[in-house]
Amino acid sequence: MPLYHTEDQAMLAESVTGFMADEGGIKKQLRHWRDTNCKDGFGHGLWKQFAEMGLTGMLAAEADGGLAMGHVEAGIVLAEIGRNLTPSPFLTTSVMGVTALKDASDELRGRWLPGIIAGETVLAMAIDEGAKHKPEKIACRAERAGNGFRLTGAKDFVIHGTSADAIIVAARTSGSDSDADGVTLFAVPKDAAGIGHNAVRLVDSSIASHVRFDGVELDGSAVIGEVDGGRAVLNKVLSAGRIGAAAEQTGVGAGAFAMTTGYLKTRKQFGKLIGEFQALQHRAAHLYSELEIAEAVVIKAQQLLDGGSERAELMVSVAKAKAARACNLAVREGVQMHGGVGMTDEYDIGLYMKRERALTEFMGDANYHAERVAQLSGY
Amino acid sequence: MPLYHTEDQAMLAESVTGFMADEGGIKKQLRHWRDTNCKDGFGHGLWKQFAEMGLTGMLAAEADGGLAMGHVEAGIVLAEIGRNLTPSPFLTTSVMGVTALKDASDELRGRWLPGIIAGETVLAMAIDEGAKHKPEKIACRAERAGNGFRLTGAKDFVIHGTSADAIIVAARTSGSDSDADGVTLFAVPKDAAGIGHNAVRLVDSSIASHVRFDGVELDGSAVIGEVDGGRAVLNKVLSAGRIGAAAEQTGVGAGAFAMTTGYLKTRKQFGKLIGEFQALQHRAAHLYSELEIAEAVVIKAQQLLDGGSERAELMVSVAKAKAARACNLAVREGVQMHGGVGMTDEYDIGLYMKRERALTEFMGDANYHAERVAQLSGY
Amino acid sequence: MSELEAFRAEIRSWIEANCPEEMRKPVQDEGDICWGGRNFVFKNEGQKAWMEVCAAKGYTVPDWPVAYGGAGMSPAEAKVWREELARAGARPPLSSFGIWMLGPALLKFGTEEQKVLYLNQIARGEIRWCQGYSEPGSGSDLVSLQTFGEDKGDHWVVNGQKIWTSYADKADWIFCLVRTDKTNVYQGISFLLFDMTTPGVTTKPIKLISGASPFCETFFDNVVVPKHQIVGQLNRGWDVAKYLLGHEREMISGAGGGEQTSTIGKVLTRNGLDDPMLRAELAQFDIDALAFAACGEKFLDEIKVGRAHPAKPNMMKYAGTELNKRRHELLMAAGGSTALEWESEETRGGAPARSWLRTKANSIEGGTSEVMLNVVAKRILELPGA
Amino acid sequence: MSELEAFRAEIRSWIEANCPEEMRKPVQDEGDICWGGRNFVFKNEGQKAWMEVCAAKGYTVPDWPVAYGGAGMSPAEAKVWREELARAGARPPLSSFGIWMLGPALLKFGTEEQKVLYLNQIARGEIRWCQGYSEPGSGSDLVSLQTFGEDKGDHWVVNGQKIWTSYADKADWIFCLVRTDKTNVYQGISFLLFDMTTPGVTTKPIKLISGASPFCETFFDNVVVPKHQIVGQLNRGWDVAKYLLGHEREMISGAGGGEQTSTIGKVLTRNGLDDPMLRAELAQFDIDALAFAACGEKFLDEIKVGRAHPAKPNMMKYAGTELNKRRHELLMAAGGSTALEWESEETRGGAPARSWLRTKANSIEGGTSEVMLNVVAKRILELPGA
Repeated sequence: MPLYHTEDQAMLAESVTGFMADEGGIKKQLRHWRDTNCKDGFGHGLWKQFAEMGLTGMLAAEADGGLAMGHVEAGIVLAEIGRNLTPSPFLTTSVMGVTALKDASDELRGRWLPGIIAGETVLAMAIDEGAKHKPEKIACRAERAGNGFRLTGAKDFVIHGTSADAIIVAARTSGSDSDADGVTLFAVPKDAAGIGHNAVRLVDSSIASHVRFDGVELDGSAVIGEVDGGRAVLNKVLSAGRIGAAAEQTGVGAGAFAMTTGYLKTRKQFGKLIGEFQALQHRAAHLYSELEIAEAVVIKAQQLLDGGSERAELMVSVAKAKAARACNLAVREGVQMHGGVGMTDEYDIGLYMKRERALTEFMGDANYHAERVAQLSGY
Repeated sequence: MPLYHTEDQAMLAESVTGFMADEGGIKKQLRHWRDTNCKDGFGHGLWKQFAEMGLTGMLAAEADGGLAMGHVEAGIVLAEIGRNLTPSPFLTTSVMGVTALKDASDELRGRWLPGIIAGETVLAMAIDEGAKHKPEKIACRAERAGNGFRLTGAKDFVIHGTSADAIIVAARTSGSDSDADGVTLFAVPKDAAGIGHNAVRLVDSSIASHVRFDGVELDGSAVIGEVDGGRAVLNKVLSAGRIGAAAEQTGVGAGAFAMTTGYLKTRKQFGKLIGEFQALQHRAAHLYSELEIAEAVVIKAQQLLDGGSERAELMVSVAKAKAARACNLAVREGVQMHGGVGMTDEYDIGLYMKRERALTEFMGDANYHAERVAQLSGY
Repeated sequence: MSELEAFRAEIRSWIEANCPEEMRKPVQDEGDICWGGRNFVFKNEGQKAWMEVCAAKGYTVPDWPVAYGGAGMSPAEAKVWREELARAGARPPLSSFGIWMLGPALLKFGTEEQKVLYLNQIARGEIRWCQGYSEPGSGSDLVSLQTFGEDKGDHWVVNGQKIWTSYADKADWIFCLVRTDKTNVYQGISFLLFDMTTPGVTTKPIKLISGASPFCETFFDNVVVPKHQIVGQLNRGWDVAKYLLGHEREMISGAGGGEQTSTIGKVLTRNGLDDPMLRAELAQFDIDALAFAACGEKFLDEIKVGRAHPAKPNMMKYAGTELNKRRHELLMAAGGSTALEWESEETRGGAPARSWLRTKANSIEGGTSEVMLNVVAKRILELPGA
Repeated sequence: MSELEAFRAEIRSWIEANCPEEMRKPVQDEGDICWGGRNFVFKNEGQKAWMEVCAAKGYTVPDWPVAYGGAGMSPAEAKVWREELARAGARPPLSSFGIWMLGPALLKFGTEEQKVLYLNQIARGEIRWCQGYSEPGSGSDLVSLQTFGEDKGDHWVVNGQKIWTSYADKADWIFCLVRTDKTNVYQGISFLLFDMTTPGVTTKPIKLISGASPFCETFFDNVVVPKHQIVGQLNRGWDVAKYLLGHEREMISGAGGGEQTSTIGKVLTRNGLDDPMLRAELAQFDIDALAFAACGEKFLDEIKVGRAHPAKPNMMKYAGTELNKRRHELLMAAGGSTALEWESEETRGGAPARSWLRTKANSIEGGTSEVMLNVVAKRILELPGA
């Protein structure tokens, strides 16, 4: 498959680009919700508009009312989200959540998918335990209790945890913390008794929650996939989240870069446009190269994932790591080339730096994925 | 102690600088011995001149006829050796060898030091086993045999192995390969029966030997220091070799950098001196910064080593790693900024690149020392 | 015992006897710094007492002459003072732009009256100064500044705008570059001092990405400045500015100096992390940081005996600030999602993230990294056309 | 079965039937490459047979028209041919600057006579070409070249000197940039072809740091070149040169393309190394290399449908060559002291070190990295004054 957009994908990209620039722009969304100290960190109105655009259910099966699209298409949306720093529950809900629900029972899908597709329901993912992503180890426990389970433990860095209608939780139903088997995924409704939140605003103004499950009673219908066999579903969710975050990050990098080259073409010092200085030109050209490479490997990994290739897992990690490094360079160069004004809240470039940092951390940073690349490559 | 040269050291530096430029220059020494395919890879005449300058025994005790100087002074000589790419046995003989002999018996010192001081004797160090430096593991064995020892095993990357009058060998006299204890150092004369050499010319035109010891009989007087207690002596030898190589490498970096800035000031393209291009200016200024930092930490480590500080071991590794990285950058930038002519044998910059590579490998590369820094720092 | 060792013993017991308990805890954040000035609100009694007892002995500016409020210490004695402060874990009694920046410039360029008046005020923490250099259109290209002082006989009337004026909203006086001759770029600038309460001076804090507002925009609307409030010669303020900037860079670059003994790789074990790739990055960083610390030590040693290349501070500023940015990138990585928190108690209000963002200005303020590299290329490497 | 799949089956069985055993081993070094030409010494019978059987079918230049010695394959078919060659582990039957460089330029700018004559010679491996571009004073600034062709009616008399002429001492003919108008920098250069045995042509190999001498200095002393041996218009040779350089960069940048599946991190286990810091470097490299391979694949896909920015090859050349240099730095590190050996049997005569040194030219030849970055800044980013 060629590594550029098909006609359909190009059309999708065109409409999403316009929509996100018009409706999801920094002033209208990110700054607005941040400056009004919104407890959700995003706007539900825009989420409705996502639904009207047909984006919320794009990954869901047609039989479930979705568009049965793939990660390439989701990536198109996420890149524009990244470029505009648009706060939205798209990645956790429509990408990771819907991926998880694909393996869920008719009952569970029926319970959650219509709301997602309508832009009324938000999902959050409770995977991480501790400050660094390490899903190989899951200590949060769900013990058999009657016909169901009792969930006990804590999860961190649960984005949209407090605004989500359901939290998808990876819990251990057997074995010890680092076992591959014995993991089960649950869709836990927000109003289940025994859930406690410690919501914190993050550097990028998104809201994450430290969630405690204090003997939360769940009946068997909350299980996604097989009991003890959740690792396979979790891996799909992780791949979806990682390549999604990588796609968003290429958008963040591209947005920061566009802003920076724009500044280079207007700011004057020493009687010259600063973009005339060769040292900055070379750094900008190098950065362009890094961003192009990151964008390419993200598409490659998306295609492999959509095609079910056995190389997908490796290339998703390559893509997540590369996108993180390239985007990190883009925001660092962006702030530096903006000079003093780049340090001010008034300019947007700093917002890109903040978002980059949070996205890098989400679902494993560049070092986490470098380790995976080494291990998957057998060294 | 201030981190600049004392008056005495400055005088030493002045005389060594002139001597090495006049007598140790690239054309007179390195190219000459390379192009005549000299089996030693260096000139014995120059070694005699080193002696006349009082350099060969500079680290030896005054009672032994030496000058009782320290690593700062040895580093002054090595930096000039580096700057001129002067092939000589100074590092293995006068720095590492003499350091080892300081812990040797009167008999051994009497046997080898006078020849070294006179510029007639050359020592080689047989430490490495395998292609990468890893002296924590020593498999070469010396077993008790009668009043002495029988040495069996192989050593690699023994610089000057075939031209040395004696090889100082780190061998195991008890315990298993990776034990800290049970190591003994021996001074093995070149004519001992059972020594086999496979001499190879290296990329920098130096000669290294793969040495085999095939039941070499040694009497007890060949032992340096205590039997089984050689690790302490070996560590001193390693520190001496490492900081010495780092000092030489700062000279290599400085020599390459001087050649490169010189070229930037004379080569014209696009109607300008290429040194006028800001992109090259910034890279040159960054390189200057790296080289200055490397030079500073090398002096710091030399002083700590001379002062017997407990931080010396850590800082020697920091210095070896930093010098390697900085010098590597200097030669890469050097060749690139020279453009096509930098690729030709006619220009000297490529010789700097070759020497840098060999020095980096000698006594542990930047990664080896980074690992040591982490371990010595407790992480 | 050498004279210096006797001095050390004296200082040690003096600190022991005089430094209040509260002043022997590490500085946690900017709020713990004693800036002094007319309107300064001391954090506690100890902070005030420590400043005053030091000021009385001249220890706030130990190496300034006694006549100007200092203790007249030699460089070696001043080093002993700093070492003993560090040894006791005692905080600096007073920090200010007056001490770091204006003071050295006045010592070199000020009249005797100016020295006696202003330096004593600075040493006692009575007047807090801010710096009026950059303008919106004149950042790296500082000399293009436009703020103009019109000659009115015995005074100037100053109009214009400054930006990046540190703590202008808290400062009592400003040292300010003002154009006094429009026909000459370099030799048309004067270095003026004036009270921030002079009619026509207004300030407006700039909110930074870190959330803090340490800088202001500062506006001058027909501000009257008496002629005797100039430092150095008329239209030769650029000389004073350059000297001061050099001193600032020296200070910034020296900040990483001294014998640094700690590595940041330990955050791994502190945070219970098992991340071999981050470990490799941290080791690489620690090598660079320990090496740079040695370079800082060497640089200070060389400065003392006049052996440092006059443009060397530019290299040190470049390397030190780039290193510090990298340090905070790594600390953020080691801190993971916790370090992303912006307002939580656990992070003391997002301290890791805010510090990380703050460091991004290191390579911009006081001369950008790009300007530093330009200067190194020109003045040290002597590359053509640089 | 689709048409393409039928074609694939046909190619596969043809290779199976025709490729000699010796030609199914990986190319070890430059000595294994079949360059063709009048004086070429085949390494073995198989090499000669493979070239000839392929040439007879047009497979040495599969996508050239049949009339010019090719097989007239579509891009998709040519890709199948390359894939099947790779699948069989078969070596390319013929490699040459004629195929890579001159051929494409002739296809675009040549007259029908030139195409029929020269392209057929190239396709059959009869004539080996070299490239006469750079001069001692004109490297990156190629257009400043001075070699002059004086107009003598029906011929030019060429005088001057070229440098970096690849294999000039082994080549039969040269395609050469010659100034034919001294009054016009860009529009004063012509693209001439001539026989290297023409009186007045001499070559002198340049010894490289790798020890090899693939390049020459080439001298022209009153060399007579008939007027019909010009490609394109008089004084418009720069257009041909630019096209050819672009094609060269495209080729170089495409060389890293295709679906790269192997990582170099495995050298660790292959060499029995336990070096966590090198492992981290290798993983970082593998990420960059796999990502670049994806970028190469995307670039080739985009070129096929005309979607690639025309200046994109410059970016690809920059990134690919810098990556390859890094690859060899890491391979040298992983090889340790063994990799330093220059003449030993174990290293096949110092192959690792010589290859490592060879890669240093990657970012110089065919346009330096600096020139590539200039072009990207100007033509893609459209930065001012670039």
